[in-house]
Amino acid sequence: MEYVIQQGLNALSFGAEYALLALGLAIVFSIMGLVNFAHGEIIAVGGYTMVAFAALAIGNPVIVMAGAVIAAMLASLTLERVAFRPVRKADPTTGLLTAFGVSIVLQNVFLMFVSPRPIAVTSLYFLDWPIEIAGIRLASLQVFETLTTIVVIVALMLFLRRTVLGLAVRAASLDFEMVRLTGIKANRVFAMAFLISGLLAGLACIFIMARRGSVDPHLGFDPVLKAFVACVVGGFGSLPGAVLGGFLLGAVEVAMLVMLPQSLGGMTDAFVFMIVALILIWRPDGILSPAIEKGDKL
Amino acid sequence: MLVLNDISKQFGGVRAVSNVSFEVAAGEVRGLIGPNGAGKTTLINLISGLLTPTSGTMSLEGDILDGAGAAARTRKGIARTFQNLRIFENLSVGQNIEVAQITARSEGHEDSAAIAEAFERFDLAGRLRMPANALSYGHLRRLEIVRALALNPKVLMLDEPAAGMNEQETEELAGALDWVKTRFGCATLVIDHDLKFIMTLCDRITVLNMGAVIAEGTPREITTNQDVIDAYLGEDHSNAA
Amino acid sequence: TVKIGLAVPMTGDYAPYSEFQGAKCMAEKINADGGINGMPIELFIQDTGSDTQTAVSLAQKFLDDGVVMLGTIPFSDTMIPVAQVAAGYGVSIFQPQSTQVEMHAGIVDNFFTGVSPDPFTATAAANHALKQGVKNVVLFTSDEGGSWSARTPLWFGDVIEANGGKVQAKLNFSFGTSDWSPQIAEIKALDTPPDAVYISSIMPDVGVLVRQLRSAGIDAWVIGSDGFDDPSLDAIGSDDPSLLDKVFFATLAPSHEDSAVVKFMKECEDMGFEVGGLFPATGADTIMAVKFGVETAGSLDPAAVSDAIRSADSVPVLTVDSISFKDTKTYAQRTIPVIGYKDGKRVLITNDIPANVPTDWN
Amino acid sequence: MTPARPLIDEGRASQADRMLTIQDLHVFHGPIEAVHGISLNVERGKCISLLGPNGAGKTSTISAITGIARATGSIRFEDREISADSVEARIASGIAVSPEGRRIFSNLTILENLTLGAALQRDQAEKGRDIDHWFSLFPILAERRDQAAGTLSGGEQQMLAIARALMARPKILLLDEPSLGLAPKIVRQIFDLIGTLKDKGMTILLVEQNATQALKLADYAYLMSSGRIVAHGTADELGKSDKLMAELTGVA
Amino acid sequence: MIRLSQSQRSGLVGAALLAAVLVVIGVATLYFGSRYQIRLVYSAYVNLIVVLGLQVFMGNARITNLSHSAFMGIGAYAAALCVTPENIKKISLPAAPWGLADFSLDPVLSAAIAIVITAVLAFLLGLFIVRLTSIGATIVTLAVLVIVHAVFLYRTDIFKGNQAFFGIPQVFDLGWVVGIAILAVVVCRLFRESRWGIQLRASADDEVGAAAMGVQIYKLRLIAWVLGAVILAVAGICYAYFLGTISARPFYFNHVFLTLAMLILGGMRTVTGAVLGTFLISFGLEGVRYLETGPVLLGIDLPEALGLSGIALGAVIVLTMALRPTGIMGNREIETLFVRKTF
Ligand SMILES: Nc1ncnc2c1ncn2[C@@H]1O[C@H](COP(=O)(O)OP(=O)(O)OP(=O)(O)O)[C@@H](O)[C@H]1O
Ligand SMILES: Nc1ncnc2c1ncn2[C@@H]1O[C@H](COP(=O)(O)OP(=O)(O)OP(=O)(O)O)[C@@H](O)[C@H]1O
Ligand SMILES: [Mg+2]
Ligand SMILES: [Mg+2]
Repeated sequence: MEYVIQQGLNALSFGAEYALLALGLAIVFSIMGLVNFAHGEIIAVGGYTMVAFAALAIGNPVIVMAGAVIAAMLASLTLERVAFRPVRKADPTTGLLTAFGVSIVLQNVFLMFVSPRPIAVTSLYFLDWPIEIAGIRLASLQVFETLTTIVVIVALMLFLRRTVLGLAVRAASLDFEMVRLTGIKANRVFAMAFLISGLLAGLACIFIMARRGSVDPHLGFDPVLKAFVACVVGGFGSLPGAVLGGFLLGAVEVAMLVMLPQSLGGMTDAFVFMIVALILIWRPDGILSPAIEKGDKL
Repeated sequence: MLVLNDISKQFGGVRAVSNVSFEVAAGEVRGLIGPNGAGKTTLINLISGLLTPTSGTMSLEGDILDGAGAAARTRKGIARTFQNLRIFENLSVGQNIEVAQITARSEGHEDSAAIAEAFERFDLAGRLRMPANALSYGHLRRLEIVRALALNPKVLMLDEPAAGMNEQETEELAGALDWVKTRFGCATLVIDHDLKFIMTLCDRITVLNMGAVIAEGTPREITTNQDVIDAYLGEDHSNAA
Repeated sequence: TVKIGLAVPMTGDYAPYSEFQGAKCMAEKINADGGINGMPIELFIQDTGSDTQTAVSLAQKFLDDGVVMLGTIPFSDTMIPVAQVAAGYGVSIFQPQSTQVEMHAGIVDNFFTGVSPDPFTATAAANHALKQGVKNVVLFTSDEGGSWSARTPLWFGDVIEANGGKVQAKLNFSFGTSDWSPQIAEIKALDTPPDAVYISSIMPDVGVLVRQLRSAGIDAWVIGSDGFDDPSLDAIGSDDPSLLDKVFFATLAPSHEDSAVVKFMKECEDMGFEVGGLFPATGADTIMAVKFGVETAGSLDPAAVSDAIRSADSVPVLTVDSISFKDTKTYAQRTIPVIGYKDGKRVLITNDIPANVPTDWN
Repeated sequence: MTPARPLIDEGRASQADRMLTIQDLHVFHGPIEAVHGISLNVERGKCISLLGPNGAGKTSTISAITGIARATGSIRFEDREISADSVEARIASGIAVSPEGRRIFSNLTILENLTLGAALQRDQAEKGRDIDHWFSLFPILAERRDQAAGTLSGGEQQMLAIARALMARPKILLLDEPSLGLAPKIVRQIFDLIGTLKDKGMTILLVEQNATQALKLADYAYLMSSGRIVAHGTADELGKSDKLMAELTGVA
Repeated sequence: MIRLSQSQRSGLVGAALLAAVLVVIGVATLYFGSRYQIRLVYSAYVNLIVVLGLQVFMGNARITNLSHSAFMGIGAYAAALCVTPENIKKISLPAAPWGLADFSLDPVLSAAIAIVITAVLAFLLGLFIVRLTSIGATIVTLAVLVIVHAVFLYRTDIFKGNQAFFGIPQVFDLGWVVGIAILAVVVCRLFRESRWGIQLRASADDEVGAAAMGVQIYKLRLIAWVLGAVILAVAGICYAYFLGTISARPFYFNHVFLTLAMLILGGMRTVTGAVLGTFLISFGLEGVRYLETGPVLLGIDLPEALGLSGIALGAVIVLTMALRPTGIMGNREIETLFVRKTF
C-alpha cells in the first residue's frame, strides 16, 4: 500500500513537471497556433545562465534562480521577435517547423560556444532534501514543483479570463489582424504570451537543474517532447488540457516504468507513446477539446 | 427527389432544426428563407451529411441517406455551396472544378459539355488557369456554384449565392441559375436573404423560424402569409429588396 | 608526412565520445619534438555529426588522401562499414575508447581498439565490489547504449553471482533520466536493501542517480563503468564530498590526480588545447600507437604499420604504460583501473588485468 | 477605361469639415494593385457611401484606411496624416471598423467579443453601460452572451461585429457590407441603426452592395469600378442622372 | 488509350526535366567525381528518395509527418534480414527467433518482401493516422517514430539496436540509386497530378469543402501514406544495400529533421521542390562542413566552428519559414519555369 502511494506521488510530481512545461507550450500555441519546440532550448538558456553565474562565482541562490528565470524570459521574447514574428500568421505546421529550426540552431549554438559535453551546476542542490511522512518518501523538489504548477495554473486562468490582455491573447489565436483592429497593440499581446511562456520555462529550468545538476545542449529536448505530447493529448491550445495531459502522461509513464515486466523494460517509452496514440485515435482533438461537429462553421 | 422526414438537430441547448419535413422535386427550385439563425445553413449541413441529425430520416430518390457521410452523399448526387467560402486556394480555378469533375466521372455522370457552358454563364471562362485565390469575392462565389455543378448533381443546394453581389450581378446570377434549372434539371434548394432574387427564382418557398417550418408555398403565398411577415419580412417588406 | 584521418563525432548524439582534442594535442607535441622519424604528423579531422554515412564518406576521402590510420565514431554500426572500406587500402581503424564487444567477433580484422572490452571493466568493478563485501546487487540496464549499457551490468552481475552474491533486481532506465524516484521506490520495496547498484551510463544520469539514492536513504555502493569518468561527476561532491564516498567505477585508464591522463590534459591546456576529460584524452593513444607502428615498421605502408602494432609485445601509449594486441588481435590487453573517491577526490584503487572475465562475449 | 467623371464639382464642404481625406490612394495586395489612385472625402457627421461591383476595390480601400493593406498616397484623419501610422495607432485615434466577413472572435464568448471591442476604454462602468446598450438593441446577442461567438448564425455574427466596432466609441465608423447575409428584417434594423447613428452625429463610411438602401441613407456617395472612382455625388444626383450607375449597381 | 489531362501532360514533362537533372548529376559524378564524392552523391540520392517518399503524403495531404525515417528503417531492416547470408546471421543474430537466421534470399526478392512488409505496416497504421488532422496526426507520427525506434532498440536479438547489423551484401552503386530516384520522381509527380493527387490537395486546402465535392479524404490519404511508405522502404533498401551495415540510429530524429529541412526548403507542395531542397541542403552542408574545420580561406585563418552545420540547417528552416513558408518552389513545378504564364 505504501508502495502504491509512493509511486502515485511520484506520478504526481512527474505530471507536475510535464504540466508546467505543457502550459508553457499551450499558452503560445493558444495565441498563435505555434507549437514551440524550442521551449526546451529556452530552458537550456536558463541552465547556461546558471553556468555563467557559477563561472562568475555568484553563488547566491536567489540571484541564480532569478537570473535563470529572467534569462529564459528574455530568450523567449527574443525568439518571438527574431524567429516567430515572421510566421505569426502562418499555419501551425509552418510554426512547428520554424520552432524545430530554432531548436536546432540553439542546440548548436550551445555546442559551438559552450560545449557539447554536460557542465555541472551544483548551486541549486540545496532545494532538494528528503521529506518522509508516514513512511512515504518525498523529495522537497517534488513538493515545490507540484505547488508551483498549481499556483501557475490558477494565475494563468485568472489572467486569460479576467483581463483585456488575456482576452486579446485568446482572440489573437484566431484573427491576429482583427485584434489589431480593436486597437490593442498586437505586439504587446504576443510579447506577453512569450514572456509568460519564458517564465514557465524558467521555473521549469530551476526544477530540472536542481535535479540534474548539469546542463548540456540537449537539456530540454526530451522533457519538451513529452510536454508536447501532453499538450496534444489534453487538447492543444486548451490550458486545462495541457495540465490534464501533463498529469496523465506522468501517471502513464510511472505506471509503465513500474508495471512493465523487466523483460519489456526497454519498451517503456514505446508503451507510453502507444497509449498516447490510442488516446488521440479515440479523441482526435485531445481529451478536453469540445466535441465540435464540423458543419459550415469553424 | 429529395425527401426530408421529421429532421431535427440539437446543439447542446440550442434546437437549431426542429421537426422539418419537406420534399423537393426534380427541376424544382425551392427557396429556403428565414431570419438569421433560423437553421437554414444547419439544414443544408444536415442534408449534405456534414452534420448528423439528432432524429429524423431523409432519402434521395427513395434511397435512404441516413448514415452516409458527406462524400458518399455527394457521390449519390447531392451538391452544395457554402455560406462561408470554401475554395481550394492552392489549386487553379480549373483544378477547383476538376476536383468535382473527378468525382462525377468516377460515378459515371460527368457532363463536360454542360460545364464548359457553365464557365461562360458564370463568367469564369477566361479565368480557368488563374490561381483560385486571385479571384474577387463575387467570382469566388460563382466558382463555388460551378464547382457544385461540375458534380452534375441531382440536388443542388446554394447557401446565399447572392450574398455580396449587387443588384445587377444578382440579376445576372438569377439568369444563370435559371439556365442551370433547364440545363441540369436538378432539384435546387436556395437560401438567400435577397427576397427579390428568391421570388424571381423559386417555384416554391419554405420559411424557417427558430428551426421549424412556419410556412410553405409559392412566392405569392409566402409574401402574404402573416406568420412570415411577423417573423421575417417585417411590415414594410416591399422596401426590403 | 604521416597522415592520420579522424572522421569523428564532434557534434550530435555521440559528441561526448570523440578523441580528436587529445589527438591534436599529442600530434602537436610529437611534431614539436621532430615528428616521427623526422616526418611531421598531419591530422585530417572532420565532424561526422554522429552520422554513419557521413563518417564512411569522410573515411573514403581520408583514405584517398593517403592516411595510414583511421579513427571514426566508436560504435560498431559505423566502425564496421568504415573498416570494410579501409580494408581495400590496407588501412586499419584505431579506436582508442571503444569498449563494445561485437567488434571482436571477427567481422573485420583491420581494427584496433586501444582499450579492453566491457566485460573487463565489469569484472574489475565486480572484483572490487566483492572485496568490499558486496553480496546483493541491483542492476540498471538500458538498450539505448547498445551492449555497453545493456550487457555490461549483466557481466557485472555474472561475476558477483559466480562468487556467491545475488542479483536482486534488474531495473530499466532511459538515457537522460533526471528523476529516478520510480526506480528508487522499487529498490525501497525490496526485501533486503542492496549492497550495491551497478549502472553503465553517463552524466548527468549518474550524478542524479547518486544524489537521489542518497537522499532516499539508500546507502548502497554505486558502481559504474567508464561512463562515470567525467569531471562533472566530481562536481556533485562539491558541497558534500561524502556523497561520493561509496562510488567507484572501473574505467579505461587511471584518471586520478597524478595520472598521466590528467597531467597530459594540463599540458595540453597550456598549449591551448581544451582536452576535457578521459575520452578526449584517449586520442593521444591513437597518435602514439601510429608513431610506434611507423617507427617499428620503418615505412608508411598502412598494412606494415598495422602489422607492426599488432605483433608488438608492447605498444607505448599515454593512458597506460603500454598495451598489446599480440594475443588479442583487435583489442588491447591492458590493466583496468578501478577509481574511487576519498574526500571528494579521485583515488586509484586497483589497476590490474582481471583474470576471471566472463567468456560468453565472443 | 472610363475616366473618373465627376457629376458635381469637387468637394463642396469646407476644409475644416473634412474628417477623413484620401488623396491619390493606391492599394496593393502583394504585387497586385487593386486600387489605382482614388481620392475621397468624408465629412464630419455625414454618412458617405462607397458603392461598386464585386472586385471594385471597396474592401481594399477600407483596408488601406485601417492600415491592414499596403497603400501609397495620402490619408488624413482629423487634419493629421495617418498613412504612416500603425494599425493600432489609427484605431486609437478614433477609427473603428466592422470588417467584411465579420471576423468575430469565434472562440470567445459574445460578451468577451464586446469587451475586446472596447479594449482601449479604461472606464469599466462605462464599458458595462455600453454593453447593456448594445444588448438592448440586439436582444439575440444578450440571450447568447456566454456562448462562443463561432456558433452564432451568419446574421447574428454580423450584428456582433457591428456592436463590437461601436464598443470602441469611434469618431468614424467604417462599415464593410454590413447587410451581407442578413435577413430583410435585420437589414432594415441595421440600416435604421446606421441612420440613428448618423442622426446622433456619427461619421460613417459605408461600403455596400445594396445600393438602393445605401443611397437612401448616404449624404454623398462614391461609385467605384475596377479600382477607380468613376462617379460621385449625392444620392439624387447619382441615382437619376447617370447610366453608369445603373450599369454598375443595377439601380434603375 | 488513357486521356491525359493538361496537368498530367505537364507533369510528365516536369518529371522528364527532373530526371534529366538527376542523370546529369549522377553521370557527372561517376565520370569526374572522386570516390568520396560518389559516396556523397549516393547518400544525397538516398535522401532524395526519402524526401520524395515524404513529399507524397506530406506535400499532397499537407500533414506533417515525422515518422518517415522509421519506415525507411523498417524497409532497411526487413531487406537486411532477408538478404544477409546465413553464416553471417549465425554470428550476428545468434538468438534470432522464428528461424530468422536460418535462411537468406537474393537481393531482389528480399527488397520485394521488405517493400510488402513496410506497405502492410504502413497500411495498418495509416488506417488510424488518416483520420486525424493537423497537429494530432503529427503527434501520432511522432509516436510511430518513437515506438519503431524503441522496437529496434529493444529487440536486439533481431535488429541489434544501436549495434551494427552487418554483412548485408553491398549490391548497389550510384547507377542503381540514380535509376531508382528517377523512378521515384516519376511516380511522385504522376501521383501529384493524378485524380487522387488533385483531390487530396483540395482536401488539404479545405477538408469540409472537399468532402462536399465527394472527395473520399481518408481513402486518398491512405493511398498517399502507403505509397510514401513504399518509397521510403525503397530508400531504406538503397541505404542498406550500399553501406552493408545498418543500425537503429540512422532512422531517428536527426535524420527526420535533416530530410524534413530538405523538403521544406525546396517546398513540400511540389516534386521539384523536394528535388531542389535535397540537393541544396546536401551540397550546402558539405560546404559548411568544410568551413567547420577552420580552413584558411582567402588568406584568413578561420576558427574551428563545430556545430556550424547544425546552425546552418536550423537557420535554413527558420529562414525558409519566415521568408517563403511554401518553400522555394511554392506551388510551382519545374516546367512552369519554362512556360510563359498564361494569365
Ligand atoms: N456547430 C454549431 N454549434 C452550436 N450551435 C450552432 C452550430 N451551428 C449553428 N448553430 C446555431 O444554430 C442556429 C442556426 O444556425 P444557422 O447557421 O443554421 O442559421 P441560418 O439560418 O443559416 O442563419 P443565417 O441566415 O444568419 O446564416 C443558430 O442559432 C446557431 O447559433
Ligand atoms: N488578398 C488579395 N490578394 C490578391 N488580390 C486581391 C486580394 N484581395 C483583393 N484582391 C483583388 O483586388 C481587387 C479588389 O478587391 P476588393 O476585395 O477590394 O473588392 P470589393 O470591391 O470589396 O469587392 P466585393 O464586393 O466582392 O467585396 C479584386 O480584383 C481582387 O481580386
Ligand atoms: Mg446561414
Ligand atoms: Mg469587399
